[in-house]
Parts: sequence; C-alpha cells; structure tokens
Amino acid sequence: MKVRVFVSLKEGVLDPQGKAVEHALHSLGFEGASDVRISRVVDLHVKAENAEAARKKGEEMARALLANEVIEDFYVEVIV
Amino acid sequence: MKVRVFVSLKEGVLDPQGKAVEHALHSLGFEGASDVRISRVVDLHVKAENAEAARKKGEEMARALLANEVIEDFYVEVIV
Amino acid sequence: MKAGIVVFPGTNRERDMAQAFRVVSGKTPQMLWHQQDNVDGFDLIVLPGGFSFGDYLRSGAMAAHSPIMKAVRRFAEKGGYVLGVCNGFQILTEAQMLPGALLRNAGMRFLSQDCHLKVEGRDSIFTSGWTHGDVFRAPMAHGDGNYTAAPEVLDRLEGEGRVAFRYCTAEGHMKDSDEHVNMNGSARSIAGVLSENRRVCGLMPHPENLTEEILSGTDGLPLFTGIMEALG
Amino acid sequence: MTAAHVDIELARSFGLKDDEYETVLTIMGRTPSLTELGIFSVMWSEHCSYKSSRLHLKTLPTKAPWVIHGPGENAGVIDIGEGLAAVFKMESHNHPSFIEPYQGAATGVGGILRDVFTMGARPIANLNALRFGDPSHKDTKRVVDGVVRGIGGYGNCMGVPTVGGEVNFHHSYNCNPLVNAMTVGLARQDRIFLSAAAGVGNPVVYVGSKTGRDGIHGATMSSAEFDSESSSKRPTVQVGDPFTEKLLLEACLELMATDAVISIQDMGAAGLTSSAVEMASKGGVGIDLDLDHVPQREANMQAYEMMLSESQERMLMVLRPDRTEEARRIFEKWELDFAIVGRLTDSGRITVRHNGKVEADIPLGPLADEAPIYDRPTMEYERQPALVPPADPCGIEKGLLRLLASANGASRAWIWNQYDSGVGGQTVQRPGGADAAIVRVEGTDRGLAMTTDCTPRYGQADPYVGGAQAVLEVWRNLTATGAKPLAMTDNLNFASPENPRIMTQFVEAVRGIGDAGRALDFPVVSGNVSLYNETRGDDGSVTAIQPAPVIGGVGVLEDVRKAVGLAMPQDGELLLVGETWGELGQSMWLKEILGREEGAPPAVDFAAERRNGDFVREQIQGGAVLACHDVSDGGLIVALAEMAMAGNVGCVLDVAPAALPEHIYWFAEDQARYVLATRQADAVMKAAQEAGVPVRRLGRAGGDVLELGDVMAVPVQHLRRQHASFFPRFMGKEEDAPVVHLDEIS
Ligand SMILES: Nc1ncnc2c1ncn2[C@@H]1O[C@H](COP(=O)(O)OP(=O)(O)O)[C@@H](O)[C@H]1O
Ligand SMILES: [Mg+2]
Repeated sequence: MKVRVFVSLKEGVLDPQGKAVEHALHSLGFEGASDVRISRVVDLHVKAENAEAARKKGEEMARALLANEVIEDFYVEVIV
Repeated sequence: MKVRVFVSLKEGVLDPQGKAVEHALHSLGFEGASDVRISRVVDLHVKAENAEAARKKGEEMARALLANEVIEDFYVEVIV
Repeated sequence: MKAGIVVFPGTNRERDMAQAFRVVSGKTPQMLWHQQDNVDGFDLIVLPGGFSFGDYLRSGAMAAHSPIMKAVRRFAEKGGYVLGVCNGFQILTEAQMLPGALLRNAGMRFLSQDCHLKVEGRDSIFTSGWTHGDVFRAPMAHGDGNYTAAPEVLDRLEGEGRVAFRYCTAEGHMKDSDEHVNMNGSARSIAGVLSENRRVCGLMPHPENLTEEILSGTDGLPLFTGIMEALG
Repeated sequence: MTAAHVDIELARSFGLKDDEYETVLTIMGRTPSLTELGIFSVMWSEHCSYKSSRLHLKTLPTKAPWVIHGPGENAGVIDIGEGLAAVFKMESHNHPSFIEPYQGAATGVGGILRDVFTMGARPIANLNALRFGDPSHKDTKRVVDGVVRGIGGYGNCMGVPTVGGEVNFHHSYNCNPLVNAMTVGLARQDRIFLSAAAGVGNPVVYVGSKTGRDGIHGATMSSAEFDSESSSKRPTVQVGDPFTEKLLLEACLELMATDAVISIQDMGAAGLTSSAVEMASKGGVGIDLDLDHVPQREANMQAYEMMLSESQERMLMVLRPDRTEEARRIFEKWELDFAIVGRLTDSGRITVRHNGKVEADIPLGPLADEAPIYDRPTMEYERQPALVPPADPCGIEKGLLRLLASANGASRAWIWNQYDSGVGGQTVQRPGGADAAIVRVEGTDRGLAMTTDCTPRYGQADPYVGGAQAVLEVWRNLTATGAKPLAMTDNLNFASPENPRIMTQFVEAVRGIGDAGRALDFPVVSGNVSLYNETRGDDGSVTAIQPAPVIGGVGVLEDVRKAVGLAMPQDGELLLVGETWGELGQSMWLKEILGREEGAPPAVDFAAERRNGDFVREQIQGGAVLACHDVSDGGLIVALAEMAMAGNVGCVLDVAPAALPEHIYWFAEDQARYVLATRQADAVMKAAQEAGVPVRRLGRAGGDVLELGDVMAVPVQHLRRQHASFFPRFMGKEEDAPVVHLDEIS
C-alpha cells in the first residue's frame, strides 16, 4: 500500500529555506509571493492488511524517523 | 491565493535520500517499507485574480527556480 | 590574464581561490558581486565554493538565477573561460551551462576529507597542467557532490573526452561502487566535467586548497599553472 | 497570550527565588509588569548573572603583558604580534543539544561565532569539546549524530574551518551531553569593538534576522536541571540560519571598517534584554527602546515575548547619528533587517515602549548591582585514595588494541571528516595532525595553535587536579607543536551549585585552573559557566555529570614553518621527555581493561611541567625535532601508537626499565611528558641534561610495525583498522568496520 507522509515545520518555527526562497522569488520578479514555507513529502510502500494499518505504520515511521517532532508536525495519507 | 508546488525527482533518477531513509527504516525494524522517495513541497501565497492565474504563477515559479527540470518534475495545486 | 571571482551571498572559498591564483601569478583576481550584470574584460571567471544562498532549496539554484550569471552565460557563449569549483560546479549545472546535476552525497553526510582524482579531460586549459592519466590529491568539502546525468549524456561526455576528473584510489584505480573511492556516489566516478567547447569546467574537490607546501601540499597547483600558461 | 497576573508564584515559575523576588519589589517600589518580571528573571538567571560562580571566577589570573582584553567583554583579546590580535572564547549549549541535538549544537556554534565577530574579528577557526553519554544508552547515538551534523552544518556554511576539539563518552552525560564550542578570530589591534554604549541621544540599531517567539526563557532554561517534564519545554528550541549569520558577519565587518560603530553587542541568551541592559549599564547611560520598530517574524508579539526572544542571528549597535544612513545601506546590500529601535538617554533606566504604552521601566543600576551573588556552601571533598596497582590481566598488545578500539580511545576521524577543516585556505594542521590545530595568520608567516582539553574522570576524583590538569594539557598540546602558549578560555560545566559537594567541585576546579594559569603565565581571558548539568530521574534521584572544566588555549608561532606535527617520521630516534612514576589511578587503562574508575588522578607538578615544556619548545624552535606528541589518555604506548597511525610508520621500542612493571610503565598517565622524534638524539639528550630535564631513549622510528622487544609486534595497518572501527560501527555502518574481536588477536 502506498503511504504519503507530509512533514512541515511547526508554526512559529523559523524556516530559513522558505525565507531565502521568498527573497529569491522576489528578485526574479515574483514580487507577489509571500509566506513561503518548505516542507517534505516522503512517499513509500508498506506491507499492510488495510488502509488503517498502513496509516498506523506511516505514523510510526514518522515518529521514529521521518519527522523531528521537536520542530516539525506531520500527517499521513494512505493512497490505495 | 495559496499555491502548493510539489517537486519530485524524475522517474529513473536515483534518490540518495530516499535510499538512505529506506535503509534506516529497515534497520529500525520497518522491513516492509520500500520504494521510498522524498519530495519537496513549497507552499506560498501569490497575488492572483483567480485560481487559473494562480496556477500559472506557480508553474512559472517552479520553472524559474523551484524545480530543476533536468532531474525533477513538478506539479502545482491551488488551494483557495 | 585577468581573472574575476564571483561572490554570492554565502560564498566562502573566494579568498582561498584568490590565494591560489596569487601563488602562481603574483596577482590577486578581482572580486565580482553577484548583482553585477557584466563581466566584460575578463579572461577567466571563477565561481568558487561555499554555500551560496545557504544552499537552501537546491545547492546553487538561487545563485544560478542571479544577475551576474546572465553575464557569465553571455561571456561563455562568446568563448570566455569559466571555472566552477564545488558550489561553483553546482551553480554551473543549475544554470545548465554544464550537463547533469549534483545530488546529495550517497552516504547522506557532509564529506570533508582528501580524495584522489585522475585527470581524464582532453584539450582543456583546466587539465593541461597535468599529463593525461595523472593522479593527484585534493580535499573535498561538500554535502551535494553526487554527480548524475542521463546515461546518454554520460556516454556522450565520455565519448567526447569531456569527463575532466574522476575519483580514484591513490594508485589510480576507479571503483564506482566503493564508497571509500567514489565517496559521494557519483555516476561513473565523475568528479569534474567540461562543456562542449571545453572552456567551461566544473569540479567538486578543491585543488585551490593544496597550492602551498605549508598547507599540506601542492597537488592542486597544476590546475592553476595550466590556466596561467594558456591565458598568459 | 493573556495578560498574566504577576505575583510570587509567577516569579517562581520564571526561576526567581522568593528573596530575589522580594528584592525586585524593593527596587521597583511596586509590583513589576510581566515584561519587567521577565527582564529581572533572565538578567538574574545563573546564565546571565553568574550568581553562584562570580566570587570564585574573580580569583583567576587574567593579566599578562599580551592580554588586551580579559574577561568581561564578548571574547578575550590577546596580542599576537604585527599589530594583530587573536579574539577567542568558548560557550556551551548543553541543554538545548539534548532536546534537539542538531539545532542545539548549530545555534551554539552560531552564538560563539557572534561573540567573536561582534568584537571586529573575522572568525578563522572553530573547535568543539563534546561529552556524550555511554554508547549503549538509548539517546547517545541520536545525540552524537545530531550534534556532529549541527556543528558541521553551521560552521561549514559559515566558511569557518572546524579544526579541533575533543570527545568523551561517559554514562554521567546520558541525558545531559556537553556541547562546548570555541571560536578563534583575527582582528587588527586598533579595530577592536566593545559593548559599552556611549553618547546620550545616539541611535540604538537592531540588525540581522527578524524576531520570533524562539527560545523564550532559554537563559533560565539553560540554568535549570532536566527532569521528565523538560520535553514540554521543547518549543523553546531555536532554529539556526547559518546563511543569515554569514551575511551578518560580512555586513558587520564591512560596517566596522568605517567609523560608524560606537558599540556593538550580539543578542545571545536573553536576546534584546541582555544586550540592551549590558550595553547601557556598561556605558553608564540609560536606554529607551520602542518595540514597534523591532523587525518581527510573527504577528501580535507582546513586549514580553520580544524582550525575551532568543531568535538567532541578531545584533544591537549604537551608531554615530551622522553615519546611520551609511550603515543602513551596508545592511540593505546584504539583505538584512536594519531598524532604529531606540536611543541612549541619561536616565540610567531601561524603558521599553510598545504600542504607545510603557511596558517596562527599570533602573539599570539596581538591576545590575543588586543582582544576587551567592557564596554557596562547600564541604570537605572525599578524595580517592591512591590506587594499589593491579596486575595486568591481558598483556600490553591486547590492552593497547582494546584502548584504541574503545569509545574514548578511538579515532575521531568519523567526526572531523564531517567538518570542513580547510576552508579559508590557512589550515596548516588539521584535526589529527598535531597536538594542537595550526592556522596560519593570513598575510604573515605567523601561525596560531589552538586546542581544547579536559579529563573529567580526573576532576571527579579530585576537582583541584581536574582543573589544573586541563590547563596543563592544553598548555602542553600547544607546546608540542612548537607554539608559545599565550592565554586560555574556559567552559566550566558542573551540576547544581546548590549541592555543597558540587559547589566544592566547582571551587576546587577554579582554584586548580588559577594555580596552573599563574604557574605557567597562562591567563584566562574569557570563559563561560554552565551549571545545573544534572538529570532528575522519575524516582527523584539526581545524576550529576562528571565535572568538566574544559579549557581552550591559543598559542602563537612566529614562523609557522617551524611547527611540528605528531606523525611518526620514516626514521629518527624516539625520546621520552619527563618522568614516569607510574600513575595508574583514574587511567584509561584501568577503566577500559578492568572496568574501574578508581584511585587518585596523576599528580600535577607545575614546575616540572614548565621546565619540560619550555625545553621541548626550544628544541622544536631550534629545528631538532621531527615530530612531537604529548603523553595523555592511555599513557606512553598509546601516544606512540597514535604517532605511528598518524604517520603510517612503525617503530622499534626498547623494553620497559625494570623499576616498573611493564603495564604500568606503558599505560601510566604521568603528566608533563612528551615523545619526541629526532635525528639529533645525542644533542637533545645533552641539552636536556644541562636544563635538568629528565629524558630517556625509547627506540627508533621506521618500518610498518609497532614493535616492543619480544612483547609485541603489531602492524600499523592493524592498529589503524582497530582505531577506526568504533565510530562507523557505533553509528551504523557495520560493513565499514570489520572489527577483529579481541580474543582473536592473540
Ligand atoms: N569534536 C572534534 N572535532 C574536531 N576535531 C576533534 C574532535 N574531537 C577530537 N578531535 C581531534 O582529534 C585529535 C585527537 O583528539 P584527542 O584525543 O583529544 O587529542 P589529545 O589527547 O592529544 O588532546 C585532535 O587532533 C583533536 O583536535
Ligand atoms: Mg584531548
């Protein structure tokens, strides 16, 4: 089953990448771009009986490795 | 308007990060994990009349900076 | 020879590069700020190492779109010489002035150690200080040095003698799959490449840091003496 | 945030003691506002006020003719000749590095870099002194991985080479690792910048990154012990942005080349509060801040939050009014925020306005002068009795291999190979090459030697010796390259000073540092204190760290070409300088081979140290020495093995003198000793005799085997493999580390 783990910085945590990209977009002429935030998506296959089990696996993996919960939030989608 | 640009490595381009994460997941006991691919998501606000215009802006930005089309594909979602 | 070194926000090996040129020529190249839109009057433009724009998004991506890179591209199209080292190489690939791309190192860690390089490129001022097949030592210092390109691009580079340098053992053996030799996992052990006209060169390791005996050796000198001899 | 009700409860939760809060009430003559309470609590935190340590730090030697600025400035400044100055300091980021190792370590590096470039110096080298828990503890791998990545991530991006450091593992650091970062910078002596504000009416300018809600109460947190609830304090962790710091560095140095700057101070712990208070109170002026002008990253920030935020990569400056626009242009060029956020006044007060309302108005004198100072109780320290020398259970060869493959004896190459040690193009000795790293002073023939050292197990057994020995080892490591040691910085990591036993450790260690510094003319020019390094378990038990009075030292070489490394040369004779009495108490051998942390640590002898060191330096400077290595952890045989591994060259050693059992001779950790490799052994021996320096012949360099009579013969390649095996195996690359089990060796 295909699982997608979406990992983004917690609200309020500085996003240096987003900040730099926003700046670069402005100098490329995209002045209207704002609130740029950069996140990470991890797509993977897991062996699971059903969607619920796959989601649980995804969450376990996020907690164990894919996300750094001190500064990041995550959510998991199951794509069947 | 809120735009989300998904950037992922082209099919066939080796993903060293994905490979390393897969390896790490296995050694953490998630043996069933496979085909791990890591992508980047850029969320941002743009000034645009309508969803179509926002999507176009997103695509322009992806082409100009957010994606490297030599190795990456992208697609744009508009979140109103 | 008049050389210019481009400085982007976050560039950090411009002084090292200037020092290497000073060692061979006695002259200090001019520093060029990234917002400059013209590089006329130079014989050689150097894109040095560092973390331009923090290496955020992708290494070299933001620098590749800066005003000076438009000028550098025009300069190269008119036959000017361009050298990109480390971040400079990444910028040249992002600007599509050189083929391929540099991905995260295979081991996912920043690599700061000496490697050995075999000189393979032909007919270029960037390799002319060595004899074809020579092996030399150079420090590397990068997180994204894993060279990749489509197989047909790699074939073409090899066929045209445009692979400038490859990672190898001290004895000159190549082992693509050995992480002690091809440490960052580059396709076909490629460490540096040349443009079609052989006037643009990019490589990951830092010959500029090995140009004086007191700084642990002079293995990197031939890069600079070769350039000096060609451009006067 | 709802307006909190200020009372003694809230004060306690901010870390103020009841009597401290009473003093606040007296100073203010009323109940303080939330912002005022916040300001008092951070200024009076252990971290900012040094309330437990100040009395003792005052006893340290801080003066020498070559000291330009001692403790009290952002970093120490010393004269290194040719009108140049070395500017350096060490700083800890211990607690944040357990919670979020990557960001904790990264922002620690960022902070110490700012301390140095605030003074007008370009950072030319970083070092890092790290202490981790036992490798078998569940958190250790995570912490090592993140800390190493974080240090590299920040330093590499800044383009400052990381050239040295040290690493220990011990279970007392399981949940409280120590991350101490040192930066050395280079400045012209006539362009040093200080923090004392001056000139009533002058603008107070904020530059750098925007302010967010990062790390609020970081200063009080870093002075608080850890408990099982500390995970709930997690959102206070700051994220570092080395790219912005690089811009800030270049912009500040560009501005400092003009004459616009009157005073400047980085915003470190306690951010805007401590920088504003320190600048104004050092300058004896008042300061008015209008927070409406503070660049803000988040919406609806309160005064309290802005004053206590520890957002990184920010500076506060006082500028000449007629130069303010020129300064603005420089910061705009580097795409950094630049804002006039206040003025200097003659009120002697700090006044903070926000949205037209006065949020804080505090007299600076009492805020500084009435800051608490504690003379905390101490006790008689139960020192360990001398060790009764144990028998050797395994032989020299097995013992040596086991030490080299142990966590504390293993090669640190896995770590330093992630640090860019060559950027800047001046690195003469990288990690592993010499006892101290050596960086050439750009544009001159000079070199700076630098190192950090501490042996916590010695200090645990005898804190006075622990403090003194750390100084001696630093001085010795500098000397072993041929450099003249000039001055030191310290980072005093201890557990809770409220515990008399710990306070005794602290006081004794400081006394040891002071005595050693005086004996060697090696003053302390900067430093940092980190207390409350302990962990409270769920059952209420407290684990204190082994005390770590870490010392960082800087020395100068007038001609950097005369420096020597530690690599074994292809040939030459090996000499041992210094006396071997057979000190095995608290030795690495005792710990790794017998699993015992016992006995008195090796005695320190300042006179012998100085005499032997001065002799060695003279010999190096005179060109008689090919390589030199001091004898420390693991004793003489480990020192020789390290030389062999570094040079990939073996040696043939004479057997031990009959006076001592073999294992004691080879593994003892007697101080004040060096191994020299020379082709002029007779001349060196003669000179030693004349100088009253004990010296003996050890054998000859050469070949590819480490050979000791018929006791052992190990190929250097094998030593290298064993030495390199620990980190890759520990950090998860098993296939890299084909470890030969000890039982298979013999
Ligand atoms: N964390 C670190 N970062 C960089 N270099 C390190 C680190 N830890 C140790 N080193 C380097 O490893 C070498 C050996 O360290 P150490 O055993 O502490 O040396 P010594 O005992 O001679 O002081 C030194 O060159 C030191 O600078
Ligand atoms: Mg040490």
